[in-house]
Amino acid sequence: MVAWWNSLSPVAQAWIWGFGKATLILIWGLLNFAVAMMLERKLSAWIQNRVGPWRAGLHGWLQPIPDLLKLFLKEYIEPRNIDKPLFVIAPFIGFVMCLLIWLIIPIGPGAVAMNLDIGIIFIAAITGYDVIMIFMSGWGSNNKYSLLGAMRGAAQMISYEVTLVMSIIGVVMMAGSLRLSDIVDAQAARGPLGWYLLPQIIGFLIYLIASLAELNRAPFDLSEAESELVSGYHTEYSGFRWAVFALTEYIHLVGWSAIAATLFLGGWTGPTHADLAALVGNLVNGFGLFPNGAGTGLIDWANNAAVNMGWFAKWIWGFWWFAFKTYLFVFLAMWIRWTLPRVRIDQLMDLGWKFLLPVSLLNIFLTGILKFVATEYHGVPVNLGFTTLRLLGWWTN
Amino acid sequence: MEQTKELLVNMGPQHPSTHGVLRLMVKLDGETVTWCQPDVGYLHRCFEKLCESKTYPQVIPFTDRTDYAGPILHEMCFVEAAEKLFGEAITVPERAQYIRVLLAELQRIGSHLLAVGSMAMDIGAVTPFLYSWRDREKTYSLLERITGTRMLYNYFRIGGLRNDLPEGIIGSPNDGEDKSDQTFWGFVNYFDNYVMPQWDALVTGNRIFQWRTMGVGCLKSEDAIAYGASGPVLRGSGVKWDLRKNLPNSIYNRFEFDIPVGKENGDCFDRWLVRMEEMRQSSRIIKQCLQWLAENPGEVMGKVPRILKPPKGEVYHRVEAARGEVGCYLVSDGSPNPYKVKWRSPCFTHLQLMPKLCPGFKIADVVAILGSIDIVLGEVDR
Amino acid sequence: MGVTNFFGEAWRAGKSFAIGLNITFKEMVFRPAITIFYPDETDKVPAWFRGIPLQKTDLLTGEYKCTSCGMCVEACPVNVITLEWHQDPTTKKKVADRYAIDMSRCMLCNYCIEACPFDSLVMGYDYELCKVDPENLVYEFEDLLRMGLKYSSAEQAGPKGKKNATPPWVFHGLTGATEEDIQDKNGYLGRPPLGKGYVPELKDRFKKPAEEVAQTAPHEAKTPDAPVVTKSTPTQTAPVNTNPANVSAQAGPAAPSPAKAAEDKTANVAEQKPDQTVNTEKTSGEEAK
Amino acid sequence: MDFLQERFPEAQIGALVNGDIEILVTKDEYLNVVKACLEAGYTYCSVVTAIDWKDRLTLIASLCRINPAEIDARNIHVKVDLPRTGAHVPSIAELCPGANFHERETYDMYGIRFDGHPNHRRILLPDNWQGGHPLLKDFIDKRPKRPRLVRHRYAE
Repeated sequence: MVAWWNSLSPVAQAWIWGFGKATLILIWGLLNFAVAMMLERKLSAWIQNRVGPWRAGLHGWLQPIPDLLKLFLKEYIEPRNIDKPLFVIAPFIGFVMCLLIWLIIPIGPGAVAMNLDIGIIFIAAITGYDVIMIFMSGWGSNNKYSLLGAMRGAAQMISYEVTLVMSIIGVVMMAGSLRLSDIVDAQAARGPLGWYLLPQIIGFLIYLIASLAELNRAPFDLSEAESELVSGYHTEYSGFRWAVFALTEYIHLVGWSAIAATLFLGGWTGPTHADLAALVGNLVNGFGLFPNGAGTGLIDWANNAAVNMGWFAKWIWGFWWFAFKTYLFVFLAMWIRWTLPRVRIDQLMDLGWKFLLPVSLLNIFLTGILKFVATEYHGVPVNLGFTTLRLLGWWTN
Repeated sequence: MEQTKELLVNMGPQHPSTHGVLRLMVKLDGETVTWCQPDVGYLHRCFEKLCESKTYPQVIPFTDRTDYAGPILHEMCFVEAAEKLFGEAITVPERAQYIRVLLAELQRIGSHLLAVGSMAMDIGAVTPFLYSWRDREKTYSLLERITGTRMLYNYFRIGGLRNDLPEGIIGSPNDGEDKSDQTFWGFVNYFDNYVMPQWDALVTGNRIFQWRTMGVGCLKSEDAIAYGASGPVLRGSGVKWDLRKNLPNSIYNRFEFDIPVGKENGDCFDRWLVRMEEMRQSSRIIKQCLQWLAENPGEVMGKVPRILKPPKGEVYHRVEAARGEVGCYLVSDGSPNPYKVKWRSPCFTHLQLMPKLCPGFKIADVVAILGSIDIVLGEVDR
Repeated sequence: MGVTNFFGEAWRAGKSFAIGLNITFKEMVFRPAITIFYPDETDKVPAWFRGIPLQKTDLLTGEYKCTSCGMCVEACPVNVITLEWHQDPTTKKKVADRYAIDMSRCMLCNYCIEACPFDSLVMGYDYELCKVDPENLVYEFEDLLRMGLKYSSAEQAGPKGKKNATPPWVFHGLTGATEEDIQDKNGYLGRPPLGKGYVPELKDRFKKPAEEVAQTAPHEAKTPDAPVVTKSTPTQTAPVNTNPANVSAQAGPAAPSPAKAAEDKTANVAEQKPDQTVNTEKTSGEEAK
Repeated sequence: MDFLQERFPEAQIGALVNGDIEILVTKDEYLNVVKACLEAGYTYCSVVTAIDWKDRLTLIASLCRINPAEIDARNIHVKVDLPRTGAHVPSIAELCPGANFHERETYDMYGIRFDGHPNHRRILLPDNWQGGHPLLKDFIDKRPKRPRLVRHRYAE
């Protein structure tokens, strides 16, 4: 196998490898769609004292399969006087773009499809295509509601992209790299308290708000506000074209959550079974108060395991922590969606330009100042202010 | 030459938040509404003509179908108007009056829950809407136990009520949430201790909700009076006017309750707060009714002739329904059929406010305003 | 939103969102779902529930209570009750040719039940009244009787046949009739109406011996042949009931054969004649008050 | 009511069964009476409707005074007798915007025209309705009736 692989030309290797990765990403995206959609429906049901889908599979958890089948079989309804090329292409542009996000996200140690050194810029770049998707579908539908939704969507996404990138810059400054795997490594070196969640709490909150707006999710789902514009930019879509919009929405949601987990929660890093065993050993030992054979043995075993851990176990743990953190954010987004009302378009713009953008700029300044302080006065005797900094993870040693 | 044109959008008749088949023609300059005109009549079934060919009792089920979200109050209006026509000939037993008030106030709670829930959903919060339906179902369960139907009761009769309250529906004052769909006390306690605090924290206190409703759809009090607004819309504009106090029908003058009012230039949030407070006051009236009813058993149907033939005369009877002043102009020519029935519906009158309230606000505010004046299309179109 | 208000507003908003999120989280975790799995389980209806109006049978005599007086037709606000009758030439009493309720228009207002002076109508508990074919929403007398068997009782009318002391809308309780009893096994659907002597086919447990009938109803002015009526009519109508003629495709297996049906009808009428007179004498006693 | 009695001595003033005041005026005085009521504080228009007495129409404009201190507040019903066909009266929708829809409905149902109404169209019935004015007593509904349901099996 290895010999066969090595016998191939580098071009063929790149093609096969790329094709394999693309397939994996597609499958992973669809899987995420199914899970996220079910989670949304079940979470909304639980919040609203309902049970949600109940018939397909155990307690209805296989509902996405009949749903997708149904949407495949449904009729494509096309209104008269639509701009057909735009109308047909629009959903698929978004679908491709939401899958592209997964290219650069490290889902395990070294497990990243394309380790781009401009990772975050790449994300910001492909997000721009979502605006195009929304505007194409809204304009192509020949519907006033769609047009209004498209206008809103374009305005909203363009303004929040700025804020989004600004909120990430703090993280970039701290990690010193745009590459996502570098950011994860930097966080791994700092330990859980040093994950950028706490040092960059302002940036994190702004990222949270701005990514909700970027994803068109409540309370910022203005471009598909179902109580004002019937369904916004995808009012006229039906059948599988509509399903592609739904796919886009949920894959996007998971993608942005994955970015959030990578940037602020340390990505795939997290305690492994060795760390857990060491913790149990320490507990048995009473943290050195009454050392005994069992505890020490466990700690020894843990140290051994940590050193000898194979790449597969590392990947499993990395993937588990990555998925866990990602879905933490997915849960948060859904929880917010089913709690808060929708804002109005002028309030959305006010919030974006007049509040979030200044605060994110302030965050950049603050980060710069603190970083300067932390490097300049390195090794100065500790006083109260520096203790706070250290607690917040600014001071790594 | 290029020029900008206003966008004419037809909201409705099939639109998610027009509460039925209302058509709102809206002209938009960008997102801002410059002109708004409602178009009604999609649900028109000529209720008033129909009543002229029915006998007096036969009209009562049709009055249910006007405001299907608060039918008891409309039954009350018609039944009391007919009793007014009879004058001294028909006396309603006291217990029947108390049960009428009890059901009317329960219905007001249910109707207001629908109103606030759908307004929250218009503003984009779906979960409060489902909570409102969860709690409203409990009022329906209670009414179903009394009247036999969940929605269109046909329970009031000219001269009394069809039947007395069933056994054990009043409950004891200690009943909690587990009995909230079985006993009145259970419901009232659940409502006061759980539902209202939840609404206050989840929606009323929410800043996004306040941003969306404060300063939106402002209505001056003199405008409210001139435009014929009534009910929570009028009180939301700061006019302390409630027909239960100012023209007490039934036995409303025996109860202690307050009339909540909004500020002078009332916005959607004021109307919201008025509805919230009115629900609390309704629960207060229900408690007073329950105390009286538990102690005083008796007849619920007065003596009425078999064929109801009121003497010649005209009457205009007004009742404070959930959505405002319901009026019934009833003309009798001495025959068993009413000569004329005119149904003055509050929602129909409130729709006149839409061209006044909407211009200058965003299209998203149109649905908020519509939610805050709380229309039921069955009543608008009759 | 001035600068002074800048962070204050953010703080207030954040606080209110946290409160809201707390509430939804508590609802999600601590409160069970209130869903009723509808087709599998149905919500319980209260005792006075108003479903479809049905005709009751007096289980003591086994005869239906309706006298085709027409009060329900007058009371109905939406004219859904069809009552066609003719006068019996010998007894001068009304005999129903057809009694049907068009459930596509009925608004379940309960007025027919209140108007009925003989306590013959009852509001059943059935509320799933959808039919694929709207024609099937017309419930003929036999359907109403069949479905009303569940709500019929073995109580007698009061002295002189006046209506019961309990108001008609007070529910009399379910009998032991099961779903099996009220099924349309005999093909009543679409059958021409039967005369006053008609007795639905009762299960044995609803029947009472003739002596018991005489004992429990001493006040009723019965002719000596009254027990004969009760006993003979089931045997008489039995061939009619089991006859599959005129049975719909939905209700029974056989295709309609008009000739047979006509023959059957004439035979039925001819046979019923003598009994009918006896029977109407009894009802005349009731109506005389 | 005193102020009406003083200003319009010819008008017939009576009371409804429940104590509301009714005042029957001529068509020419209608607007003046309404203005007098508005000046006296009766600015709230409850309802505008009409009654078809088979020989004449009676237009009713029902006005009310919103005074929070007042208990047992009574309406004033201003009534005008009008011919059954071609009736027209001045509109009060400009004075009292709350009468706007009610006047449109009265036109819709009884065919009374309101001169000077800002938006004089049908309201409940379709704009292209040709069938007449439904609440007139001699109105005949020419639309096809819904047939009664009959079971065909039964007919066999």
